[in-house]
Amino acid sequence: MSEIKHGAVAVVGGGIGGIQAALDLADSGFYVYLIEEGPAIGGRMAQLDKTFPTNDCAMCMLSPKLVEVGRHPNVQILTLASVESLDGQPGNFQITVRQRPRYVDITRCIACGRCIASCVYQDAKFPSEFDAGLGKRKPIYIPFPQAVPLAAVVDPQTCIFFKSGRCPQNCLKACERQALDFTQTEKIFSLDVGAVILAPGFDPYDARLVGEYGFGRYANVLTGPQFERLLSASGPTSGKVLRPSDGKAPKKVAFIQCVGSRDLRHQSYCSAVCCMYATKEAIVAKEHDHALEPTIFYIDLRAYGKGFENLVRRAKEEHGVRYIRSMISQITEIPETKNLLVRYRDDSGSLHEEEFDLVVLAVGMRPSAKGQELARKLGIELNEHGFAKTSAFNPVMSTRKGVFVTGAFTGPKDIPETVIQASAAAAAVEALLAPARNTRTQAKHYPEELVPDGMPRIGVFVCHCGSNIAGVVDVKAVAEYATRLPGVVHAENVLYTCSQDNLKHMKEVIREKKLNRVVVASCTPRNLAALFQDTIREAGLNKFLFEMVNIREQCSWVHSDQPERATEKAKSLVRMGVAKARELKPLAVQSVKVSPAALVLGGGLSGMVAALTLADSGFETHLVERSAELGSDLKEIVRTPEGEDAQSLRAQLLGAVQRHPKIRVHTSTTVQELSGFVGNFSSVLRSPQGEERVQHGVVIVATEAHEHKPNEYLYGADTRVLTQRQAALDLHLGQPEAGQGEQSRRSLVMIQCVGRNEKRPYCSRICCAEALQNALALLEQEPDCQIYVLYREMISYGFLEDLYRRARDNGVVFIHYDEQSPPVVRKENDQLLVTVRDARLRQEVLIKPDLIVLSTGVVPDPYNEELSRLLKVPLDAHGFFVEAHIKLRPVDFASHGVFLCGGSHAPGTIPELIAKAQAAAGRAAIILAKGQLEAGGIVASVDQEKCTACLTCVRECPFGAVFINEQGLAEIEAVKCQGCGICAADCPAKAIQLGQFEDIQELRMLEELFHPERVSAV
Amino acid sequence: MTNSEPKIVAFCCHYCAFAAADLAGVLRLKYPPNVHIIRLPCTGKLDALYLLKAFEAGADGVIVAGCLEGSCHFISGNLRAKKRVLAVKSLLAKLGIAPERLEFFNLSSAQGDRFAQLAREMTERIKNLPNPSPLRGRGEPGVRGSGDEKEARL
Amino acid sequence: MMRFYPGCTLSSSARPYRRSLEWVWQRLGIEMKELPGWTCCGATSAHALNRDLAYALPARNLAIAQGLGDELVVACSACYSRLKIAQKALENSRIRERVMKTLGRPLDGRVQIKNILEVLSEHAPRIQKEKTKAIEGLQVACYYGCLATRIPRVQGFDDREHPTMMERLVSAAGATTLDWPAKTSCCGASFSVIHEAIALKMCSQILEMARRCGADVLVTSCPFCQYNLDWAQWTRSRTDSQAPKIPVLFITQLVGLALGGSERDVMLGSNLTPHPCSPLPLKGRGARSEGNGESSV
Amino acid sequence: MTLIVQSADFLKEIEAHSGEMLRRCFQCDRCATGCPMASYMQHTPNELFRLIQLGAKEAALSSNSFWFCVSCYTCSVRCPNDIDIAQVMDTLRELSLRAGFPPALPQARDFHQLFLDCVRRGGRVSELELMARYNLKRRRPFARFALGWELLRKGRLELWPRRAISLHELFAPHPLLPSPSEGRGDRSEGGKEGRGQ
Ligand SMILES: Cc1cc2nc3c(=O)[nH]c(=O)nc-3n(C[C@H](O)[C@H](O)[C@H](O)COP(=O)(O)OP(=O)(O)OC[C@H]3O[C@@H](n4cnc5c(N)ncnc54)[C@H](O)[C@@H]3O)c2cc1C
Ligand SMILES: Cc1cc2nc3c(=O)[nH]c(=O)nc-3n(C[C@H](O)[C@H](O)[C@H](O)COP(=O)(O)OP(=O)(O)OC[C@H]3O[C@@H](n4cnc5c(N)ncnc54)[C@H](O)[C@@H]3O)c2cc1C
Ligand code: SF4
Ligand code: SF4
Ligand code: SF4
Ligand code: SF4
Ligand code: SF4
Ligand code: SF4
Ligand code: SF4
Ligand code: SF4
Repeated sequence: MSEIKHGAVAVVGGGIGGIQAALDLADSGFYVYLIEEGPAIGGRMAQLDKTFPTNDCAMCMLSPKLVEVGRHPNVQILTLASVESLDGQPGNFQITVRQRPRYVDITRCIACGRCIASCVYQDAKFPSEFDAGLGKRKPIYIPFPQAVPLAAVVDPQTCIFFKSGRCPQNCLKACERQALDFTQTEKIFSLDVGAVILAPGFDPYDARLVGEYGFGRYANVLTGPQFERLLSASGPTSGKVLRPSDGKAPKKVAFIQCVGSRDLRHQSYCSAVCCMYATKEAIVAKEHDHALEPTIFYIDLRAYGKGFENLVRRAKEEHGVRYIRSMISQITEIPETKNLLVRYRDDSGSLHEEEFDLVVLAVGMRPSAKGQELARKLGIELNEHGFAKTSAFNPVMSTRKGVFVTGAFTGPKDIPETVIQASAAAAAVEALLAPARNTRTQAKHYPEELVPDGMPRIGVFVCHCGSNIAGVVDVKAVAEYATRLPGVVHAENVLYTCSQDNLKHMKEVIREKKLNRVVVASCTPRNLAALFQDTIREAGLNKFLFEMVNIREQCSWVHSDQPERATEKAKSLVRMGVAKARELKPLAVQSVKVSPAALVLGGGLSGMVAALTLADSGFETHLVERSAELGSDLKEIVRTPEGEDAQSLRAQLLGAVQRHPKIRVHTSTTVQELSGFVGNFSSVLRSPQGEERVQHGVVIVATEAHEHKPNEYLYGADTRVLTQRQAALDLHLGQPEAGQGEQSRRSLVMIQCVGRNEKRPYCSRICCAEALQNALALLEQEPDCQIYVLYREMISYGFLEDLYRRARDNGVVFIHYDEQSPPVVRKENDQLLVTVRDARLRQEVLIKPDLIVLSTGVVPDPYNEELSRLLKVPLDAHGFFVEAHIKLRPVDFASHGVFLCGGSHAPGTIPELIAKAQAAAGRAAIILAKGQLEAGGIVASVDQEKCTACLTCVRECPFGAVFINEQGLAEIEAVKCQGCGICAADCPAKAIQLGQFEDIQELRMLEELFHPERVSAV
Repeated sequence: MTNSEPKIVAFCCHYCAFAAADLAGVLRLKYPPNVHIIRLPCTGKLDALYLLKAFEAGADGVIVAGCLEGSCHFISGNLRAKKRVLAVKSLLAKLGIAPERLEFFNLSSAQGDRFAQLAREMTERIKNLPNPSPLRGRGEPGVRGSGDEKEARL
Repeated sequence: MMRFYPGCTLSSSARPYRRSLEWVWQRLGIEMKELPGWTCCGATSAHALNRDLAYALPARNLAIAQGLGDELVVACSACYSRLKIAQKALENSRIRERVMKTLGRPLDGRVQIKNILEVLSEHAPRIQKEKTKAIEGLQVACYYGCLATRIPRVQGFDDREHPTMMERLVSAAGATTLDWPAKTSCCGASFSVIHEAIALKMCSQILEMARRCGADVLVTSCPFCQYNLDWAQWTRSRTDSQAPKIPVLFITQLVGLALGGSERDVMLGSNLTPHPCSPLPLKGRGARSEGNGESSV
Repeated sequence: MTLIVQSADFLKEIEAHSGEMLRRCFQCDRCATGCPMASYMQHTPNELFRLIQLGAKEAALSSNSFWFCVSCYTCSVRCPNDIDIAQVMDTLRELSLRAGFPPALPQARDFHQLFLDCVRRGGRVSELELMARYNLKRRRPFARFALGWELLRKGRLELWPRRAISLHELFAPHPLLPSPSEGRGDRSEGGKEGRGQ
């Protein structure tokens, strides 16, 4: 084995997948190079408006992550960069990177946009990549307002200077920061890394290739990604849905599904996200404009994930979205109106021709072209569809050792699954590079903090931002005004406050003038507050003795037409900031030591994978299993949908778990008691041998879900009616249920969605795949068996579509039935009879099967309720555990330090559950790897004198951070507190204050806003 | 200095409304300078008291702006804030202050245009109300004093 | 040398096609010889009744062609489609064996079946260079019909859903082309005898769409399409004299005119319907009403 | 009426004859929504396929659908499962006739038979002859007379087809095709008939 040398990792691709992997790694002691092909990170998610299934704003979720990764001390972002080659061994790779010139120095650019405004192209002329070609940009542009890195970029393909060399280069002259540099050249360099994660994502399928829909020829035919931009408030129409042909608001909008997917002429697999994104887009469009009438044309509606069914139901019931199960053969443009004529067949079988104002093509995902090129260069294999090849048991491992893959590059998937895979890949890297942890990260050392005593001595820095602020606001007057404010001992104007030389200057001023508070009046604190806080920390001040006033985004940029009033407002804002600064207090951040062990609840597939991942990363793990043996559920599963043998997986896992020196297996054990908080949990485990107390820093819940046992369709009354799982076992063991002779398997009916009803409306995700698998396995044994599958929707998302096709090719007949008219099973003279209304044929069909197999779906373990109480983690209406954030924290619970995976989170196939278990382990490992946690800062605290123990705060805290202490009064666990301030606002006794947002600080700002007289009074 | 221009304070949550205000700036959208933003970690931090204090101190209008429903970074802070705003609105009516002076908005961080729009609308709305806020000016002597004094007054 | 497979219609209902085609070839100096002993491709009828015959009839022609140079040029879309389909089917060894047995000849699958449009397109630069102003300003709707581009599993000579070869040719010849949505719609040719009403309806939809898009003239490279559309207009005009009439020309007629051919050279007078707007007098746009393309009658 | 599901034999027969895997159809409707003739059809192509999959031989073979198919291949090139649907339509037509189901459009059958007879005897088709024989067969000898006249006038009908090449060898004995033996008999007669008109 080669030596593990490098504690650095290259993450290639800066989409949500790459970002998540980078953050997880950087947070757990590895240095990360985040290599992105484009000019900014964010990937496709940055272009989305809302995200299903919760329909919350994509940018609201993504932007904090962008900022976080952008300023993470252990992440270096390399944009406009691609990988040339990879040499060496796992643990000791040299990766060669080619970085194209940006022609803008990102350390100087402040994204003011002056260069863009002054470019010789007066109008934006070139299709904007970010707006999916709907909007336009100039040769010099800022990729999008929230871009990281936030800086301009020159596109040499369209810039006149590069095309002809004859451009006056107005941009260059306009830049006050001298940030433009047209002499930059391409750089090629090599980096030492221990491992590589590839996350190059996907490309939307090129709708032009589906000629019958006229995309590119018909103005009002758009793609899903384009429509997404049309819906986005930051998009080309500022979020108004308007037709490209005439800028009018469309009324009837048709969505056509599966464009380029599930189609042997294009891509045979299902793109897995488009049913839901169309549903989302239809709802959002409808929310924008109630007059809109969206119609979705589809084959199968694949609403298989957590919360998907609910979204579809809302679309139908609350928003009146019309769903029509009929695919469109072609679109005809009406020459006069540019409306689009669409022909479909309704449920009654009649054909209709209908005009639509706009058509949205739900294009699928294809493997990204750049990603494929990358794969070639790195010598990793692709699967038959051109996505990265992985194995079912190692869903994030490529075919080259030390190179991991994640996100949409491994197959079509949505954001939660991308995030899960990203964390899983990070976990796998951690396990590989565990010995090199913390060898490449930089711990920064700060001087001893001065304790501010006596009167406030405030320094105010008023920024010009070149002319960005100074061009509108009279910054000199503002600074002069600041000198007269109480507590201010220093005020000055700075050309660029964020520039390196000024930061140095600022530190000097702090020392010279003995400042004990600093106010910067410049741009938004969302981007630079952390930088300034770090600076004052370097000068020996507590970083919370800082206040930032935004006189750019909130003043000069929005009031440029009223410079005088803008100046007045700037003064007010500075006055308020200074008032708050006077009341600022240093906030302590303590370190809390972490118990470097993990507790994993549930010794099934997920639990074992999670335990192994943690143990491989070097952490002691307690694996607690309620039953007498590990992996009992897995015993009953024959194969993964990919056809891999589940039993050999079980054997492998069992062996590895039992052998691993860092894993302690506790079978026949339950958790009796659990106390403490992130980093320091203490649990009592009870087993027949007695009770044992263990200390651990994290908890992973990896409990199960069961196959639902039905009471309909003669189940239990006739031995020829089985569940899928029983059928699989029979097939596997070759011993048909009692009463089943060989010859009696001539004809078989499978009924899908059994027991799925009002009370249990969700799709169980795996039963369709199970049915396909079982059908194929049976046909292998008995090729003459005639199998009929009665289904509502075939849920063969992603590559499972191939399985569906294979089943049809082998003669399985699939009959769609309506939810309202489910099949009927009866018995006549011992002959089983199934009648079902074939919804496509609109005719009753009678089948006389020898065997009936029911797909009954998955229900969570009732024991989850007890766990939920014990761990204080929530369950949803159906009894599944609820994650902290469905999109961005899919394997975290809201309570810190507790993670989840396994079937009791949501049903999934074996590879999906493996990734989820690895991800949970990876997330947990971040905490363990830190060794200690920071607690404090902007957190709430209870004034015990005032507390009346009314429990309001305990009830209201969304993060379970408040507890009642031994004195019977409320106390807040600083490690758990997220600093939202809800408790403080709700406390009737006003006993709670939130650091940095104390009532006195807020009220002072209010007072100062309305009473400027106070200034002169002092 | 003339004081005919109404003064409006906007309490914005860090993750959505404040970010939307930033975006309005980036997009150079114009709105009247009457609106002054105070940043909160979450609108859930908004104490009903702040609203009353704002009016007492002389605010002509108050905007509270949080994330879209269901998208609150802190899960439910915006819902709580909305409740408080509604409660204060009815209290204002009793105090003889037009409840229209106070409004709650939900917006996402991507809705820069909506922020500018609502800033314009509120300013317009307040300007159309008869005279400045009835409390404006009256509260002054008290405000001059310490915060505690005021607490006693309310 | 290229061999030419004219198909049955070119000697009767599509005579103008043959005439204009030969004129254009001569004008451009294209050398082409008729495939000796060619026989019918079976058209719709063979595959309607008998699978094997549907392969055997085209295969016979392919068998002749394979000894005589590699390229077989086909003018008629139906023949082109049948020949291509058969050739594809003959890749299946079982079918090939069966067909070879009936034919009593070997088949090597080598023949390159070319559509007339491909051959003409190769000469587009010359057409552009040598064109007159004869058809300048004419708004032309190019109509491909269904068979020319829609051959299952066979990559035809152009994009299946949005072919543009004819447009490029017409532009080279100096006229203006339109983007219109019915260019590959089916005209129902195989029904024009057996179910006139349906065929009429299908043709009317196409003609109507061309009219709405502002076409002065419709050109096609398929004898069935030309005949059918022409027939449909003629039939309609017998009951409704107001019905709009758009000349339906063979592509070679239009190219011939552009290259300086006379109406006679391209048999322009062969249209069934006397149109008030034969393309020729259209040169000076305003003259539309004067036109009476029936001069040769 | 309840359809009692039958074995897959019929499906296999259709698949064997057409060479198309229609079992693969997942009922997406593209064939139905693109077919210009669908509104005349009792069953859209995919409905037919479903009947075939369920073994409903009678229902499938007695449908009018394949008689209304104009072989435009729209369905075939749009099918996401790569089924050459038009080819299946041909198969159904052929097998339906062979099984003795009355054709929904008898004139279509007549036309095709006459057409092929022309081909068999002369190697090529004379439109004039074909139309004449068709009119006779349909017992409306003067149908389309005006059209014929017009065509003739415009030089678009060939009075004297050039050469005849007999293609008897290609016409294997088949119930639907004019057989070589009967054909030999009426060859000259047919020719005369054609010219005589
Ligand atoms: C229209 C549409 C709507 C959607 N809506 C939703 C939704 O509502 N909810 C949801 O969960 N999912 C949705 N999705 C899916 C979602 O976009 C993906 O799951 C997600 O973007 C995948 O993230 P990723 O990081 O794997 O890839 P990407 O987002 O594609 O990011 C890949 C990144 O890698 C970079 N890159 C590519 N190649 C290279 C290379 N060779 N070198 C360096 N960098 C490279 C790219 O520039 C890009 O920045 C939607 C998808 C579409 C098409
Ligand atoms: C009916 C059905 C059929 C499936 N078929 C397939 C298939 O064919 N192919 C496929 O890829 N996937 C299939 N799956 C999905 C999934 O891959 C398997 O169910 C897989 O075994 C789930 O693993 P798990 O770790 O999540 O849960 P399990 O393997 O069930 O493990 C959970 C473990 O936790 C223990 N436990 C529960 N509560 C506690 C507690 N409080 N304390 C301690 N221990 C506890 C349980 O005893 C159990 O051993 C199927 C799932 C179901 C329900
Ligand atoms: S060099 Fe000229 S074209 Fe290029 S970005 Fe600058 S001004 Fe625009
Ligand atoms: S003008 Fe200079 S600082 Fe401003 S965006 Fe352009 S490059 Fe950046
Ligand atoms: S079925 Fe699959 S490919 Fe088709 S739209 Fe739905 S998710 Fe996309
Ligand atoms: S700190 Fe000043 S110079 Fe830097 S970006 Fe902000 S406003 Fe501009
Ligand atoms: S059978 Fe299962 S996977 Fe298929 S649709 Fe029903 S619940 Fe979903
Ligand atoms: S500030 Fe928020 S997270 Fe912290 S204790 Fe209060 S309610 Fe809980
Ligand atoms: S287009 Fe193909 S897959 Fe779709 S319904 Fe028709 S035959 Fe079936
Ligand atoms: S080939 Fe026949 S079935 Fe297919 S679309 Fe054309 S007319 Fe309809």
